[in-house]
Amino acid sequence: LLTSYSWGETLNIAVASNFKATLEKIAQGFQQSSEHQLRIASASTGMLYSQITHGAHFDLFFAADQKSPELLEKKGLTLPGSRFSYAEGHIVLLFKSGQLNNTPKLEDIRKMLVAHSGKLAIANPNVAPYGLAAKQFLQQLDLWQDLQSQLVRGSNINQAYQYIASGSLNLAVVATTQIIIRPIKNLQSWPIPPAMHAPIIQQAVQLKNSKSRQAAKAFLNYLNSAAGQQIIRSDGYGIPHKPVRSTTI
Amino acid sequence: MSESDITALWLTLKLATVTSVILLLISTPLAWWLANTRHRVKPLLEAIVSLPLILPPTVLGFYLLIAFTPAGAIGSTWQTLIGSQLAFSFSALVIGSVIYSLPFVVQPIQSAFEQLPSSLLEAAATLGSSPLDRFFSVILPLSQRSFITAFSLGFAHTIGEFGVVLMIGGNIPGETQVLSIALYDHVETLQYGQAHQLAAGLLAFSLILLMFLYSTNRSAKQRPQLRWK
Amino acid sequence: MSESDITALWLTLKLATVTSVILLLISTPLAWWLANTRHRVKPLLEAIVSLPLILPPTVLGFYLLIAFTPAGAIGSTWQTLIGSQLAFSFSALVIGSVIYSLPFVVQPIQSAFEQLPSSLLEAAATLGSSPLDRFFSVILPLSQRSFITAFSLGFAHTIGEFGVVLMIGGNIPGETQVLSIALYDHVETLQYGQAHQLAAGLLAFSLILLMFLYSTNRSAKQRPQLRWK
Amino acid sequence: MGIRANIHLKLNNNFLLDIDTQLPEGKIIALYGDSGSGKTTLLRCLAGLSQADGDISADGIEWQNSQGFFLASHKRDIGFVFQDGRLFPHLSIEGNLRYAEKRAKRVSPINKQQLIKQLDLGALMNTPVLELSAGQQQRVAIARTLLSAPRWLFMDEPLSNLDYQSKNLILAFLENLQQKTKLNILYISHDMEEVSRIADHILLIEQGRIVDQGALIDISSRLDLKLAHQEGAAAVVEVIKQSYDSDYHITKVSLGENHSLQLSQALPDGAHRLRIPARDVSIAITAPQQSSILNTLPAIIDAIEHSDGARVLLRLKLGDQYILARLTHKSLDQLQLCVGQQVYAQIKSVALLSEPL
Amino acid sequence: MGIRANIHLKLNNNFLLDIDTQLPEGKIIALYGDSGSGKTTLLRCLAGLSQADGDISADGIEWQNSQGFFLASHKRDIGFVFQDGRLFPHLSIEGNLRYAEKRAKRVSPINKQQLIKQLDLGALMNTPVLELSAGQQQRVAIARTLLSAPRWLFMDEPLSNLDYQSKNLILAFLENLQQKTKLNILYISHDMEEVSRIADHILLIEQGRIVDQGALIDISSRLDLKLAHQEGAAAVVEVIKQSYDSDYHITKVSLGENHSLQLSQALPDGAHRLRIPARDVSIAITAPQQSSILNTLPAIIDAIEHSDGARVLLRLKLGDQYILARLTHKSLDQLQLCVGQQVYAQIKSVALLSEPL
Ligand SMILES: Nc1ncnc2c1ncn2[C@@H]1O[C@H](COP(=O)(O)OP(=O)(O)OP(=O)(O)O)[C@@H](O)[C@H]1O
Ligand SMILES: Nc1ncnc2c1ncn2[C@@H]1O[C@H](COP(=O)(O)OP(=O)(O)OP(=O)(O)O)[C@@H](O)[C@H]1O
Ligand SMILES: [Mg+2]
Ligand SMILES: [Mg+2]
Repeated sequence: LLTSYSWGETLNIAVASNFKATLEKIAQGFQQSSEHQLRIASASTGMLYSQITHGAHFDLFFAADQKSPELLEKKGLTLPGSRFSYAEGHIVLLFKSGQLNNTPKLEDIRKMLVAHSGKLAIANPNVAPYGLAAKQFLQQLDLWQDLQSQLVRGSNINQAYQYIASGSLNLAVVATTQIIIRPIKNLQSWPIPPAMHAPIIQQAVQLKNSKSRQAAKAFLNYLNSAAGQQIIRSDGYGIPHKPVRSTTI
Repeated sequence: MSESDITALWLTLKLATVTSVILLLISTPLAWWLANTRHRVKPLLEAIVSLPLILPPTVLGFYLLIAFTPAGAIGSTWQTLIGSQLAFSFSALVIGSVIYSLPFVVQPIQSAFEQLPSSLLEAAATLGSSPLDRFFSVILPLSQRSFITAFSLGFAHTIGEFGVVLMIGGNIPGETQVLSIALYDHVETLQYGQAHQLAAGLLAFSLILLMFLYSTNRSAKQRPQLRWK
Repeated sequence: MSESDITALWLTLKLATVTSVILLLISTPLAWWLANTRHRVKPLLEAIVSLPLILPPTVLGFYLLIAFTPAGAIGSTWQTLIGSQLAFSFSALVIGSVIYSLPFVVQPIQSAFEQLPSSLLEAAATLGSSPLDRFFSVILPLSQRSFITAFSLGFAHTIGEFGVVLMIGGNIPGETQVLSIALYDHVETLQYGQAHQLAAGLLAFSLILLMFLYSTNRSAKQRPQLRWK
Repeated sequence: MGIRANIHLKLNNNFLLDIDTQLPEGKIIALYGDSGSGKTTLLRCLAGLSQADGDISADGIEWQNSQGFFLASHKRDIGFVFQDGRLFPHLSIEGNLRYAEKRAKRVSPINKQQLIKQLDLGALMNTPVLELSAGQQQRVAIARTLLSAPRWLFMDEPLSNLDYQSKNLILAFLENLQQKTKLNILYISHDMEEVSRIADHILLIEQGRIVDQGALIDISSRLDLKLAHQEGAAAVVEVIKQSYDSDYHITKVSLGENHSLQLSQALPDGAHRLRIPARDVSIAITAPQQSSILNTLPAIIDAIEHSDGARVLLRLKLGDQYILARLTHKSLDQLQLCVGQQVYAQIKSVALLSEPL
Repeated sequence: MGIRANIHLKLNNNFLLDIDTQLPEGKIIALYGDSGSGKTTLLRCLAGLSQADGDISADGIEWQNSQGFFLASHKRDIGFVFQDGRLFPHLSIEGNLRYAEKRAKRVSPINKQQLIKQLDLGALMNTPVLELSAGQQQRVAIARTLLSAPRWLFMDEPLSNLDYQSKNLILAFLENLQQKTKLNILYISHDMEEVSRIADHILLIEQGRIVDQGALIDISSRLDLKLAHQEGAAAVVEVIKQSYDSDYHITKVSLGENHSLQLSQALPDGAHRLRIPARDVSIAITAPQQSSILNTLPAIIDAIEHSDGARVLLRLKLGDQYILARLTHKSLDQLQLCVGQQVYAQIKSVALLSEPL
């Protein structure tokens, strides 16, 4: 026991709440084959960013956006070259089932949105990348202005999901991963074509003051392995085209 | 401050004012009953009043949201009576804030009522003063200080609260986007400069308001002070 | 309840207890001073005590975090004295919770002190009772009810608080992940079933605790009750 | 018709209030009894402040009955001067008085300015209540209650903290007011002088029960009651004014047919009540001469009772009225006094003070 | 050495306390004055409850001085019986008494059980304070203060709500205690009878100032002071016991060389103090016979003063002491009394009660 203890390291991972469930699955798989310990802390990307810039000791940071890892990199808080895109978010439109056929066309969707008189939940485009994507989708349909008064904005994509999950409204743009992890009854989903919005790239970095470099390397290797990629994909994320190589050391 | 911040400021003031006034109206009879009852159920009720504090605001907000949906207990009644949806409306914010801040308003008033000398109420009654008259002519002036405390705590807590409000309001500009959400957004999007400005403004404004409230209050009783050494 | 939830429960109880006790220790002299001073600065101080309420918890947490970093005012002092980092430690949670819940503890105690009949303190003094003795033998028993209120509000508020705690504590299991964060986490990660369970458990536990607190309290004064009709 | 009360209230294991009484109307009624005998409790029950079981009605109006009807305090036509002042601390003196005026039960028969003058409150009107001395508080409390113009005025030791002179002024004011308005006053006092000066009727209370009650004139000379044996014991008699000597300010009054007394006081025409303290009456076998004692009346010894070690109490019959005299045993023996004997009662005229009847 | 105080305190625009006095040691000192004259305020300043400017020292120990030194109340060797009871509502009676005992300034000279019995508190020991009658509260407050065993005992109308009998018992207890322990008592009362019964020394207060002070014996017979003109006025004299008649329970005492009096009371040997109310003294030109008045003493009229309309006040010299007599103007003229005249003072023996000297 002593040997394994001296051998293993504890890896502190900060993860944006929307990716936490997926990351935990990966962690489970990783720990089965590794002596390293993982400690996963989740919060909103903005909060984690604040914590990191104010001295929180994390080894890896899985953000829900591209911006915060970039900023950290600029500030020189990351291991040079460690930033990479680990997942691409997809969004779906959720609506009450029975309104449209099983494979509706875009025109049907647009008509339905025009006819909709209730609220529509999205993540706050000013705050959340998923919200921005939803906004771009609605702009593409030229409905963004018309729907203004009907928009309910969650501070993140999870809150947008909670709005519709609570039954308070029956139209929302949420992340694909959410309806995979936790489907909602009586709702039909329509995957929004990735072409209708800028890609939602979620990036990760390794932090400069990370002490558990062995473990970080091992974990990132597992994440980028076929098994890891499989988990990410099955939870509804895409794998970005050119994943940056895990580490440079 | 941006224009949307100003809209949010007005909305916040409106929410805090309406909420505090409603809180006073609800809490006064409730506190009176709690202060005077000897019913066995009293500790239970006192505990229930404090319960909203126990849940994290967003979680409380989530449950309130479920109750406020047209299918929920409160939401369906509301829809029948008022005809519009409760969730994501200003009314929902008010209800949520009232529930969340209730303990801070009930408690000071209740303890003022409990410490009210019944001898003065008896004197008023023998002078022909009816219960309602007594309330306004004796109870209220003697509990003035605690009402001010209750109002300020309720007001301040409503301004700062954001979890509940965010959840049940849905951050709709001009309707449910209050200042605390705007401030939160600034922090979330790493716009620290704007956040600092807004926070400083909010604090300064609140400080002045609270100071005004507290100084309308009678100064410390002109009672003889014992020397402490 | 999962194992990590149980860890979180213990941590929460520890945090709430430590915080409430520290709050009582700080608030009692502060409330005494506020209740007795006629200094012009009093309304300002009262307003300042209420200020933590005005900022949304996460925003307050953000500013506390800045102060707690090794570069910040409090953080650097702490590092010099204690030798370890303040931010993201249990101590940071305690300090944050104390600041955040201060108004709810100071106010009831202050108003109890203000309503304390000075005549009884005078009587005690002429019987040879020193100030400290008076505090324990007269003031404390007569303000018992308000101390209980103050303690319960502080305790409950610390349990439910999560914005401040999440920001300055950082959701570290076993060290700073308290129950409210765990609950928030469950909701955020869409584990609603677990969230419901945890919320129900938390509510039931708190209800029992609060009821116990409130019923140790003396029952409503055995004073003659005026008939109201 | 007065107050009719049949009530009981168990306050604790040692004390039960158990009252069944009919109080006369338009009188000043004194409640007299030891500390803890239940005087305050009785007034509180009548006022509706404590809830006793049983019936109370006043002037035919039901205040409560045993079927559960209970008229709240503020609907009873009462005023209450409490043993402690109970002034409203958030109001000035003026504010306290105005509080009562606004809620007055009828147009007040009292001139407010005169009341303020009589109670010497003029200089205090804007003083905060908390700055008043105990006596000042008591006077304000009396004024406040009077201004609410009740039909039934309950007063619980209203003058206990006042000096002799203030007491006198207030008693005179009350007597006057009561005479003019036929107000009903229930008055608790421990001071027998105060009681026998102001009261028409007296209620003796012991351990929650009324042990006796009646006109002061009857009760005051009854040797079987504790009252007559107390230090300040005095008999009360009725007299009619005859003449006034303006040189000496001496009034001559007749007591029954054959007796007349001289009082050091001017009096209006008509019937009056005199209080004759037992200690002020001495006995002579022969009519004395050349003494400063102006009043020497033939009387018949009606009863002789031991009072304490050295002293005896005599009840003397003057016409159809009675007075008391307290002597030493030694005098009794020296003068060889016995029941039925004809003697001279010497009464120091200076001690006589009349009350309006 | 007693208390030495030179203090002033402006409470409001109408009232200034301005005291410069030296109080004797080991005495019962009465504070006497109208309502609002500043009695309570003076005691509060002495007790350190109100902060006056100036110096106070007691038995040579400084309590405060004008250089800013101020000894807090709890460090002064005092006890205070307040005008209102001020019992601790969170404690039972027993608890209130124990509170004082625990903090007693010295080993108490009082037997607690006896005190409880004397004040008739036995049955009340476990009663909650809020359930006591006003008089019961006052008695508990007295007991509590006595058990804290102070050297200086301040009492603010401690007996105002008590019946005659309780009053008597407590006064006797206090006198006794004071005699045994040489306790200093400052005693406020409006009741002149109480004052002249218990006090050795008297302080007359008017509008915040001491208008006169001195031994009760001197002050009580001074015609220039308001005291002698009040209704209950009485002179106090010193007497020495001579003999006791056990048949009649009559004690013979001498007043100066040539005068003796008979009291309806047993007395121990030695010197005593007698209170002779002015209203109990009548005047005769010749020695009267066959009267129940046992005491007839030759006296010389020292002064005659008008009291009010009908009455005059006489100061009579008996040996080297003085007593007062109140007569009507009419008697004065009828008997043609004038200053310097030799007359007979008749004193009803029943009225005489002695106090320990
Ligand atoms: N609220 C109460 N609860 C229980 N017992 C009470 C209460 N109030 C009074 N008592 C008891 O009832 C008895 C009568 O009290 P009450 O106040 O009527 O006496 P009182 O005649 O007014 O005496 P005092 O002259 O001392 O004021 C006392 O023995 C007292 O202890
Ligand atoms: N706290 C105070 N502030 C201002 N004035 C006061 C205060 N307390 C008393 N006074 C005033 O001081 C004067 C003296 O009051 P004090 O209580 O000493 O009178 P007292 O002689 O005890 O009268 P009483 O016999 O009525 O109790 C009064 O005129 C009163 O109004
Ligand atoms: Mg009473
Ligand atoms: Mg006084």
